[in-house]
Amino acid sequence: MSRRVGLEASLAAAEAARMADVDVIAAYPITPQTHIPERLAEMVADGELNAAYIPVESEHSALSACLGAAAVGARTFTATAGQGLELMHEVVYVASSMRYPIVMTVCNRALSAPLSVWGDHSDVMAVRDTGWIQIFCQNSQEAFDLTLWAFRVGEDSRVLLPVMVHFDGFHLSHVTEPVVLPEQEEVDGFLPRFRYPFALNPDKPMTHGAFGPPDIYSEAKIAQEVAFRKSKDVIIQGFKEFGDIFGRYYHLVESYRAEGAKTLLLTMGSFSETAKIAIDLKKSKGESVGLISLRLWRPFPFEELRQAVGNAETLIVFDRCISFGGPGGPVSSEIKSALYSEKNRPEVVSFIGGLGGRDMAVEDFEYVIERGREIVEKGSKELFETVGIRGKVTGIRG
Amino acid sequence: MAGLLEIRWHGRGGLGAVTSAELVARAAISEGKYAQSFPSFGPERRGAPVIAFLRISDESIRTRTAIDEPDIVVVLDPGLLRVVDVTSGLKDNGKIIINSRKSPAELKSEFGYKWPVAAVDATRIARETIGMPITNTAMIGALLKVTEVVKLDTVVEQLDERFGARAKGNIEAMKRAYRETVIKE
Amino acid sequence: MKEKSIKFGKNVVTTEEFVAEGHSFCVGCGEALALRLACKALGKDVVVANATGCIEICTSPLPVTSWRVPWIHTLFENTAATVSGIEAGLKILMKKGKMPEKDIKCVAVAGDGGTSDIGIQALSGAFERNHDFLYLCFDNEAYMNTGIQRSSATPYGASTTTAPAGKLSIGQTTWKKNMPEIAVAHNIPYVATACPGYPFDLMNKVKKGGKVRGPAYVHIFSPCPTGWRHASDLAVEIGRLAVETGVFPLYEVENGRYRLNIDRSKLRPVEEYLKTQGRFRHLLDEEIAKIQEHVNDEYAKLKAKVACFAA
Amino acid sequence: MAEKRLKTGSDFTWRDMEVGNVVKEAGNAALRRTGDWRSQRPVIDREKCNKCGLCWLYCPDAAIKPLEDGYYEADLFYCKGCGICANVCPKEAITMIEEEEK
Repeated sequence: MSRRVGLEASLAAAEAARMADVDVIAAYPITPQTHIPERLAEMVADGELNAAYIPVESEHSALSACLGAAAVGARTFTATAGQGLELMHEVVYVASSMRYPIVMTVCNRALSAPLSVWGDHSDVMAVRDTGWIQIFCQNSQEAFDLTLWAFRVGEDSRVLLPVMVHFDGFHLSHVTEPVVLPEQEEVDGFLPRFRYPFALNPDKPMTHGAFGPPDIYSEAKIAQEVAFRKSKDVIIQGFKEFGDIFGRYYHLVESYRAEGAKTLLLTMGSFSETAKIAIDLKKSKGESVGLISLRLWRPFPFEELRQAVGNAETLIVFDRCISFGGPGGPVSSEIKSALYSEKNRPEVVSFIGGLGGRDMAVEDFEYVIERGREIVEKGSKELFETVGIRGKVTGIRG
Repeated sequence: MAGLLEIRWHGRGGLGAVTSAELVARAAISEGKYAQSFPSFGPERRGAPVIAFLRISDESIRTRTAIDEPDIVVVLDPGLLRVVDVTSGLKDNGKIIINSRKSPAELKSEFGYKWPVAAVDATRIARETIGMPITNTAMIGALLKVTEVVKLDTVVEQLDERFGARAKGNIEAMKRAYRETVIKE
Repeated sequence: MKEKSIKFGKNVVTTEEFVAEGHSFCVGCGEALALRLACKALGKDVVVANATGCIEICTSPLPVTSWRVPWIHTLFENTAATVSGIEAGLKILMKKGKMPEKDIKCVAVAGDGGTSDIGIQALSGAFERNHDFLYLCFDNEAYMNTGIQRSSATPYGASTTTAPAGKLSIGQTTWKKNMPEIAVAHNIPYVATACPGYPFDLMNKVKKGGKVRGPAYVHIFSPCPTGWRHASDLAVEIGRLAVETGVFPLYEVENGRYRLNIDRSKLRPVEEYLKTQGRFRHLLDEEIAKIQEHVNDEYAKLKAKVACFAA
Repeated sequence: MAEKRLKTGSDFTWRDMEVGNVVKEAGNAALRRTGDWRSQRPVIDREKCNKCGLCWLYCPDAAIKPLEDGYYEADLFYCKGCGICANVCPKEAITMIEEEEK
């Protein structure tokens, strides 16, 4: 019988790794991720989890150790945040191109400078093109569910790719809230043992990581791109299987009261829940507005986004990151390009806020919706506008 | 949102304010309610003032922000009253629960609080039950005396689970504070 | 403000505070005391490069700073590389006449994790390239700023949040990485260990390290009430106990030659040191005996090295 | 004279930020009161005190101040009440008293 408990998103992710019977954990502590390696180390120290816990000396080594563990066929897990994700940046590319299904929780955190241990999505955007499957959680239940799902999808022989499970630093990582924990049998029914077909072993010697001369590098990368995009089928299948067993069904793009809405707000991560309250308030005043939030960030859900957008006239995208000197909000630019060739595509308006741990209250989202509509009605030359930042910003031209 | 109670806990680094909020949240959830607890986000330093937040409701809680207008404020250390405005944003029908040797009446006159005040000498209770001036479990008892957000016994289960062998003293601290808390409307 | 000082026997200590009062170190922090003393020894003609960690977080929250000397923080793992750039930059600017000649000491400040884990590669590089800088490692024996996770400097048997004492574990299962010896292995002119329980020894060594032309390394014991689970008034007492029990010997290595600064005829039992701290509370007698044996062995090795250089 | 109050983030709009977030006013964190962290405070008994100054030397917060007459005193704006001064005083002239509710 599953049981309902109060659990922090970080501890829920650690619990999922435990129920997945992970073999190797290599992690370096970094705020706000520390409760994950701490809980896993405690489980190993008390015999609750039979795994090798490698207390590496930096994040660069954390992921590097994970490469080795995955290469010999061990189920491998790590977690990091902000600067840690940056420090392991070059290793992130290697993990995906060597097709090691490592699962990594990222407690999303702002990037230096200035130093900020608080939450935003700038670390996510820095690893956008690294070829990892990337998925967003909105609450602690999802932090548990999507970690299990990540092992299932990443380790599938048709995929064999690493997965990042993103959840907001502090706003989720440090929040205790209800989580339904399943029985071990249910988890074992969903998640088969990891069988890695190319495990390094003297019985069957193989070479991993040979270098790529010019006459073959391109083919290697295109093969990776094709496999990465094809993984979407298994991603969808994984959601279905998960829902059939655990009763919670996830979608690449989540819609909330968006049916036929003239105006749509788009968010990612835990702030989507606060945004839902703003949507309810607007709906109660008879306004035609709804919410869509990207659950799957990579590979980008182009088709599902277009379906979710439908024939909305206005699409307001809320970004928690700045793309300096570029398209303003990185998510808004992806949305614009995804809808570029649509005949009746909506006007896309870009807002940036929630940087470095700044809260977004319900009123802030109501403002974003109202101002977003006003921008479309009256027109504006600004590339993006800000919310919750002291001092008006103007003259930012796209 | 109907039935939503928002509580702000004021303590000091190392005094366990975050733990009290979490224990009550877990108790509420185990009673089938919805709850959410989290610390004021940032590095905690032993001795420095810290804040923890707790929401309890009959419906799922979707707000992902700090609590600016609490229904109840719980103050784990009387020294904070001169240092931090513990009543900032406190709702008109709010309540204040303070660890203090003084009576609610004295506290109300000294600080001019217009809200009902509950007080209990949690420091003394903590010293006599767990041998340390850690007042977080005692102040849970004080909170439950003011509003029965969860049953005492449910919190006892959480204390057993969290403190194991050291649970006895903490349970005693909570129950004594529950008995000795006095309220002045 | 005339340079004022206070005399302690032959030791003269400036009353100038280079890290301002009102910082946000924990109550009773041994590292804050060690930093205060080290800065007094160095004076104002310095540029400090500081790794991410307690010292950095407690002294530099925008928009204010506790630092009264030039100070820079960039990242966690690159302090020695950053200070290499500062040292080379100042030197070439003076050489090319682009700035006036001035004796400015480049100082790197980092914790144990920032030095012997994530920052060791950058440090080894800076030593090998023979940059003229003083590296101060403030060793509180775990990642305290992020919440007491184990580092390679965490002592054997200590319980931390990522090497916790548990049913199957005594906590840290590896012996403390000997960072001073790693520095010595780089054949740099000056290496020393220091402890705030011996303030004048600490200040003399920092001053001496500061005067060295080339790399110098001072490894400073920094008792941490929060992470070691000890009372907030014991940092100095525990610092002295660590030296008197041989857990943290005070010595210098000048151009490879060892010298012991505090040599007690008989070491106090290590148990006297361990029992002052909650992080060791779970240790059984046989584990304490094992630690005692290890301390005796390491102390003997150090004495042997000192002996072979005794003029 | 610069306004004598500890500056906080909310005093700044984005226009007020210094280039590269440089803090040009060295030591401006000295305006931060940490005395409210205390749960106890040191009291120096001048009968026993021999003006040796070790309480000043060993204070992690530089909160012990030398006085004109050679004695020392805790600056309660800063003192966090850790008790190190009482611990190191060779004459046991310093006792820590509970920060009673005033």
